[in-house]
Amino acid sequence: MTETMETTDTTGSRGSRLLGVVTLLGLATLLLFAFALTEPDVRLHPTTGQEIGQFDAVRLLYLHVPLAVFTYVAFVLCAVASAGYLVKRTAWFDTMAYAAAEVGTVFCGLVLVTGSIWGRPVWNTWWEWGDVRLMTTLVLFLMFTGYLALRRATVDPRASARRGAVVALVAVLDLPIVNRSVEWWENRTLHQKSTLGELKIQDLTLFTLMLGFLVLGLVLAWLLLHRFRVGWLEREDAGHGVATAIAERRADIDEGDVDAAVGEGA
Amino acid sequence: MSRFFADARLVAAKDLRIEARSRVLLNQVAPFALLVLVLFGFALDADQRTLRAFAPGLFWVAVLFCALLAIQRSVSVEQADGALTGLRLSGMSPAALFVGKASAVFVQLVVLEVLLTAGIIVLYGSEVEQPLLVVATGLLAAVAVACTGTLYGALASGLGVRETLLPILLLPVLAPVLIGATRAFDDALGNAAVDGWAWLGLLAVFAVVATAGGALAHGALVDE
Amino acid sequence: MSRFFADARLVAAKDLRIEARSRVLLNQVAPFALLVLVLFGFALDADQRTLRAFAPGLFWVAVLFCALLAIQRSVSVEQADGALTGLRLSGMSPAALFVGKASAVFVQLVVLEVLLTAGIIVLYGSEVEQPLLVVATGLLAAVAVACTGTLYGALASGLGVRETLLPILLLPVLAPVLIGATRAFDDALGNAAVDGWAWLGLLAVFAVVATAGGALAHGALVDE
Amino acid sequence: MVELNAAVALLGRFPALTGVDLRIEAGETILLQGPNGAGKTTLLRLCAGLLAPESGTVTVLGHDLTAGSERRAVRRRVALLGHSTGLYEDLTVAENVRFWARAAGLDAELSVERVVGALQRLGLDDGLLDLPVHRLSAGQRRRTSLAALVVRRPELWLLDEPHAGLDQAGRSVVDKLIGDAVAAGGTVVVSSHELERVRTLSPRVVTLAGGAVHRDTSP
Amino acid sequence: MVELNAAVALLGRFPALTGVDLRIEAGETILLQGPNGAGKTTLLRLCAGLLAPESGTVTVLGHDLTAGSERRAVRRRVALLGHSTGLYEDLTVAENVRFWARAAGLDAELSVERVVGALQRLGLDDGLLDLPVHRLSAGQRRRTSLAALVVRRPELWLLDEPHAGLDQAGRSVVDKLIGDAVAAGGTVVVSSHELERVRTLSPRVVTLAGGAVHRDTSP
Ligand code: HEM
Ligand SMILES: Nc1ncnc2c1ncn2[C@@H]1O[C@H](COP(=O)(O)OP(=O)(O)OP(=O)(O)O)[C@@H](O)[C@H]1O
Ligand SMILES: Nc1ncnc2c1ncn2[C@@H]1O[C@H](COP(=O)(O)OP(=O)(O)OP(=O)(O)O)[C@@H](O)[C@H]1O
Ligand SMILES: [Mg+2]
Ligand SMILES: [Mg+2]
Repeated sequence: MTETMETTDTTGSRGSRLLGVVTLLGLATLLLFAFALTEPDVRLHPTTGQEIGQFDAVRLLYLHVPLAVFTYVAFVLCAVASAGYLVKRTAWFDTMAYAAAEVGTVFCGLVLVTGSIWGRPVWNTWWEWGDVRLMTTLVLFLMFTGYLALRRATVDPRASARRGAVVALVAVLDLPIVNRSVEWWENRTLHQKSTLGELKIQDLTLFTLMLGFLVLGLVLAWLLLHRFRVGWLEREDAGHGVATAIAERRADIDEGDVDAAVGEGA
Repeated sequence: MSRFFADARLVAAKDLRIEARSRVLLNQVAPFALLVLVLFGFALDADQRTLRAFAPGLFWVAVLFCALLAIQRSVSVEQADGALTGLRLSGMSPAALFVGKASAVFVQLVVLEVLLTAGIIVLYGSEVEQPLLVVATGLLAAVAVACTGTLYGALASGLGVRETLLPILLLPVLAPVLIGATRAFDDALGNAAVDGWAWLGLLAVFAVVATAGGALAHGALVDE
Repeated sequence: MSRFFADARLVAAKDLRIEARSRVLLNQVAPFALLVLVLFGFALDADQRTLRAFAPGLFWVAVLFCALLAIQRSVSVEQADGALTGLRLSGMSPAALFVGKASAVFVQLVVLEVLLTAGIIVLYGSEVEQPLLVVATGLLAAVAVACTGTLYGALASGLGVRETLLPILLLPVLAPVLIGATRAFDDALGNAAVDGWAWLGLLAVFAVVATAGGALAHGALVDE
Repeated sequence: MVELNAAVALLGRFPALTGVDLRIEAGETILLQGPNGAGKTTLLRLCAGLLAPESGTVTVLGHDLTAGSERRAVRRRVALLGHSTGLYEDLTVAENVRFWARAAGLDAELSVERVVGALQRLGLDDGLLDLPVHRLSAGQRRRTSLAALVVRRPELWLLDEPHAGLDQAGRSVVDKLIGDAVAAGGTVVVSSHELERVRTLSPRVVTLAGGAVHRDTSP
Repeated sequence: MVELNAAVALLGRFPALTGVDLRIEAGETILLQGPNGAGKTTLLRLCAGLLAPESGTVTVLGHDLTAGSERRAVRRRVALLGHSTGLYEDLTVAENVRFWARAAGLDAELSVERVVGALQRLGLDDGLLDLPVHRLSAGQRRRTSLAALVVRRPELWLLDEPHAGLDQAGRSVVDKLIGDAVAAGGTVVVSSHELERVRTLSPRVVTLAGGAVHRDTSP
């Protein structure tokens, strides 16, 4: 009994603790590179000679872009797991879908926040209406907020899983639109097109960006792992709870009470 | 197959009959729709020209809000006294049930759209330049909203918090319909030089996906 | 008198506790509020400047729609299982009941307004130039909406069609609040050269009348 | 205590009571029976001051219920158990009963004591107290609803099918409640379809039919 | 016909059934009793295919209800009378019964005939047929709800407190319905708190307690 208590006390294991340490160290390194070691974006205007560019704002690149990419990863994972649930109806898929949706929503929220903060100096506005990528990203965020609200509002775990899966499969249809929007609506967006392929950025910038991908990937994995375990333990706990509850319920039966309740034996 | 359509018709007829009895659409949703138009007028405090420029968007926002009411009602009719359990026990296919409920909502939405069109013509001074585009947009958007709404109504049904949960689930999904239909109306009302028929294509795709997907997914929800 | 306030507090505490249990405000009405702002953005398809100009009006339309949800919920809590009959039999004064229910709605509205203010700052690029005016307008309008809404909620309660009836009863009555609060925000957000404080006066009068009138009339409705 | 003369009550336009003549003395227990739709529920609601009589006179606890203010006054002195249970789904059993105790004007201490007593009497044991009402079975809800009445200690009890949905133990509890209410000087009107059960409670059975008193076995 | 082995069913996370073992033969009538909250309603819903068993096996009319598709298949072959009546408030009594007949797949002519028969059997006379359901009394609603079941002529009847709210005439009608159903080869499970009444229907009484079969007076 005490042993199970110990293992259910924490969502970590030696491996995940190691992962956690690496992730935290990675985050610190990333922040160091992003906010201290890399240069701000300053160029001289070819004719006037004024200083132009994004200055320090460009440092958000190292967070914003990896966050966006891993939002995709999380939501795709959620959709795949949801589909898996609808086919197989096993708890594993459902727990994974819920975990991925929650972590993905946090990431998506951070994309919006970093994007807004970046947009303020660069586009001179927090938010740009009519920018298709921004709007589709926001819709994505809202749909998964709805997903989470639905899951929290449903007590019956089966109904919650089933309904959530349907919502996730609908919501994920927005992903390709977010990704392709800058191409489809070229003239309707301030937002950067996909430029990562044709990188002509200086070495340190490139390195930091790659570091960003690595580190945020670790963050995603770490969060997912823990969120999944929390979900799993909750479920197991509920399972144990059911076993205990069944035992309690059956032990609670009192012959005399039952007879009184059905009007016998008196 | 004929059982399928018979069942769908049965359900749609039942919902429309309840509608006709309680007069909710006529006495309440319709005035609400007009009210929303008037409120926008107040809120924007704008001259006719501005209102006219924004008429397509306001029109479709008003349609969405009214659609929310119609769908809430469509769900609560089944929920109020546990009729949904009866339907689940009736052996009716969930797809037929879906088509039936969605059709009834569709009919109501079309009525509302006609009314709101009259509303923006009178209140905002809009002019219909391409009637065909207006009709096509109205019909396709109504299909899209009715099907998506019925599916999401089933998602939110049985939860104590349905009234508030449904809007936040449904509205983001309907954003493409709002945008597509607004652009199409922009063209049809001569407000902006966009290609309304192209946007109509988007609506058509959405409507088809919503109908097919809804009929399939409804089973997973209603029939547990 | 002390019984009066004790009863009002009892009712308000009960409603807020139900709120805290079901998390409807946090998980659903609040996202809905933001959604409404986003939908307007889509529908007006406007640049930041236009949206900023219309921000006050859109803000208050959004508040009204959210208020509708909050009031629906406040009514349906009493209706769901006939608790209202219990309250009528409890000997509690209808005015105390009114104050209690309206206070709970008021608290929720204030939370929503804070959220929506953040929303228009981020999404529409509004800037708060006169914080005091914003706060005063927000509070007075919340009182006005909560009181009028609670009264009209009682009017519509017990009718099968409440969900759809309430909006059309309530929204026209709240038109002055919408206009007054919009003008006051126009001033407070630096959008237009109007005298916001004068409009605040209108709101104050409305709020006082709604509170007093509501407390009086509620008896006639609830207590039949 | 309760006196109706040619009392007519409308539901919408339907005359659910078509002229009821009835006199109930203080401390009496009367049983109300009659076919479905006879008007039992309507009669109880009328006596509780929830409906206005269309014509005739209705006097309850000295209040003449033709006047709105008198109907309001009488309400706090009666307790009505109706077909619906009047509970808040998201609050727990204990919270519900506590709320209704406080709403009836009991002060905090008194209500705690009475609430505990009422919950015990209705056999709502500790395991149930912290469950939200939406997780109760039909009979458990009904018991909670009865507990919320018991805390009020009213002068006139109007019970509409109080045994419905309860198990045998619950039924005995209700019978005992009624006995205690009468012992404490209360007056009780019980409507029921289960006459075998209820007839032990009192010799006086009033049969309604078509919205009027059809037979009255006054002692 | 119906066979449950160690069947567990959850409501949310609460084990409403904690391991039910029960076997019912075709043509049998069994009476289900037990304290409030024992799990009677849950057992009936489980047998109707409305709930998935958490563990154990449930076989009804040859369908193994652990599979979703089988649950779907069994539903159309059973009839369940629940605590709520499942009627549309704004439709009339006749319209409601007609709708449920058609929804069960009866064609137009057949359903007319059966609807008329069912309404008559339940004692819903002409005056009531065109009333919208929201204007009915509690017992009248219940009768309408029963009429909507009767038209289906199911193989398995699951009746949750069918006598509740009915007057004496209504109770006899229900008893007769059950008798007729059995005579026509149906199987009937009746939950009830009114044993004196119900015991004449069948010698087999199953007592539930704590979500399991506590006693079974199999003949
Ligand atoms: C709230 C505002 C913003 C949102 C919601 C947002 C959203 C996104 C998303 C979803 C992606 C991933 C696109 C993909 O790879 O498919 C992305 C990538 C990117 N964003 Fe943003 N963004 C915002 C603001 C900004 C701003 C202000 C800038 C800089 C001026 C910016 C620069 C970039 C860049 C450079 C990429 C990588 C593009 C690529 O090569 O794929 N974003 N953003
Ligand atoms: N809202 C209503 N509008 C019109 N008529 C109604 C309404 N509610 C009930 N009635 C009618 O009033 C009559 C009396 O109803 P009431 O509920 O008092 O009967 P009851 O004796 O309590 O019956 P039951 O034993 O079925 O509960 C019934 O015939 C019914 O049809
Ligand atoms: N939605 C729910 N969530 C969790 N537990 C529930 C829920 N509904 C009922 N329960 C619990 O399940 C148990 C069985 O309920 P059920 O309705 O089957 O009882 P019952 O035997 O029909 O009782 P009654 O005679 O009161 O109708 C009860 O103890 C109840 O507290
Ligand atoms: Mg009655
Ligand atoms: Mg039950």
